Amino acid sequence: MSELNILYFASLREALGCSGERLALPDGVRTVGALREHLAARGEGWAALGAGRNVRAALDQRMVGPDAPLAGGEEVAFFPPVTGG
Amino acid sequence: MSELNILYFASLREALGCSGERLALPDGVRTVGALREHLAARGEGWAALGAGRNVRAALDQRMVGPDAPLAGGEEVAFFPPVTGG
Amino acid sequence: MSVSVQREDFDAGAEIAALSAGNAGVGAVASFVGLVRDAGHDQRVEAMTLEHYPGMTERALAEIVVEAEGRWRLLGTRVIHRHGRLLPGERIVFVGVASAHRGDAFAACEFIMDYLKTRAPFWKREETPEGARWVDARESDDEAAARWNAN
Amino acid sequence: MSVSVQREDFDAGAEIAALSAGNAGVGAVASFVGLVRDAGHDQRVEAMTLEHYPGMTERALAEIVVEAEGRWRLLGTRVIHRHGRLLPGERIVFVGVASAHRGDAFAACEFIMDYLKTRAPFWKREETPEGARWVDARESDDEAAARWNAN
Repeated sequence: MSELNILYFASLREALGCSGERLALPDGVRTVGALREHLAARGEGWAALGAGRNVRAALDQRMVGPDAPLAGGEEVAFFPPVTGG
Repeated sequence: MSELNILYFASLREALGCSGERLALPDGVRTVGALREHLAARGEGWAALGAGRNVRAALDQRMVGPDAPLAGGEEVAFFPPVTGG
Repeated sequence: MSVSVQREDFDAGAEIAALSAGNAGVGAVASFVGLVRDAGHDQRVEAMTLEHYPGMTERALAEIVVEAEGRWRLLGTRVIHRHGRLLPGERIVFVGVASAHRGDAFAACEFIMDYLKTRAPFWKREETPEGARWVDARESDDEAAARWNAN
Repeated sequence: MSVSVQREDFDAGAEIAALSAGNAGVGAVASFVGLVRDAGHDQRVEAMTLEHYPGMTERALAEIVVEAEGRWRLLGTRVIHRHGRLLPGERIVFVGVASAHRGDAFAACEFIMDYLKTRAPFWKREETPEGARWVDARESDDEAAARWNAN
């Protein structure tokens, strides 16, 4: 199975100290929301992805909700609410 | 008493064949609406100012309704609904 | 506030830049450019002549801008309306509004255009292949202006 | 439709002119320019850096424009959003919309800005005298975008 290409942006990127990573789809992870929970469970700075935080997600460069399905190989991005314009 | 300075614009000016005139306040005319009736009563082309026609008025360069009072000496303009912009 | 009624064309980019120049509190400039279309309701338009009521035009435009400034928090406004004979594609009118935030700028810009369309003394005469005709006022313009009273 | 995400500044006047050039069916061009303000919610802003998500930004902007084209009768649209470090007074974003009539142009221009503010992946980091901070998203932006669903 192809790896996920995970990206982090803005304040979330800074909180995690990481702009992205490649990751095999973890066991039991079938959705964007489950991936987020999996990452938040790493502890310490990764709590920035925790349930109470205002984090948005994009799957293959489209904004999605937590139920968006993952099969492996996708580009998944996590970021705070956008503030452009 | 000073004369009224009466102006006609656009299609109304063409219908009347006249862009304006100076006129002493006619007897019994106390409002813009009464002035319009007085002018329309001249007959022929002046019917363009008649009751059924869509004519707007300005008194001293401000849009007004037919009840706006006249004392003599004012600038009164009659014209069709505006179409600029 | 600045209002101009003129024969000459204008430079929308320069007007927009001037609305924020020297005031870094401006975060939003909404603007509108109206142009001569090559088609009226049913016929080809070869040219258009804008008649106006000198003196009252400037006054009416200024009053519309004052009313907008009373309704929204604005940091600058600019209205330019041309008169005379214009060809299809030529610019007729510019309205630009500067504000801290976009909501005020958009609302005021549209408000000024809607009021201008129903209150500023300009009249359009179109030249078509079948002759010249005065453009009829549109009911939709009255409706557009009336909706600002509901707020 | 044309969307650009770029470091460079833009020429609003040239963009507005391009939206009607060669199409005399265009009677209305509504446009918006967003600029860096020198004040945030409570502090002086000395500079701002716009981070974005390359690839998704262009896609998100294009989808917003397509949605606007489905809702209104448009004859041209242009969106430019800058990224990188910008100073107060500098231009950030341009949205221009051409249509036959002003109602469609105004509505689509404001719609694109409202959606851009909530859906396009840009993030602002302000430099203030007390250090740098990421700008918080505003609830009012969510509300502005949500009102287009009510129609």
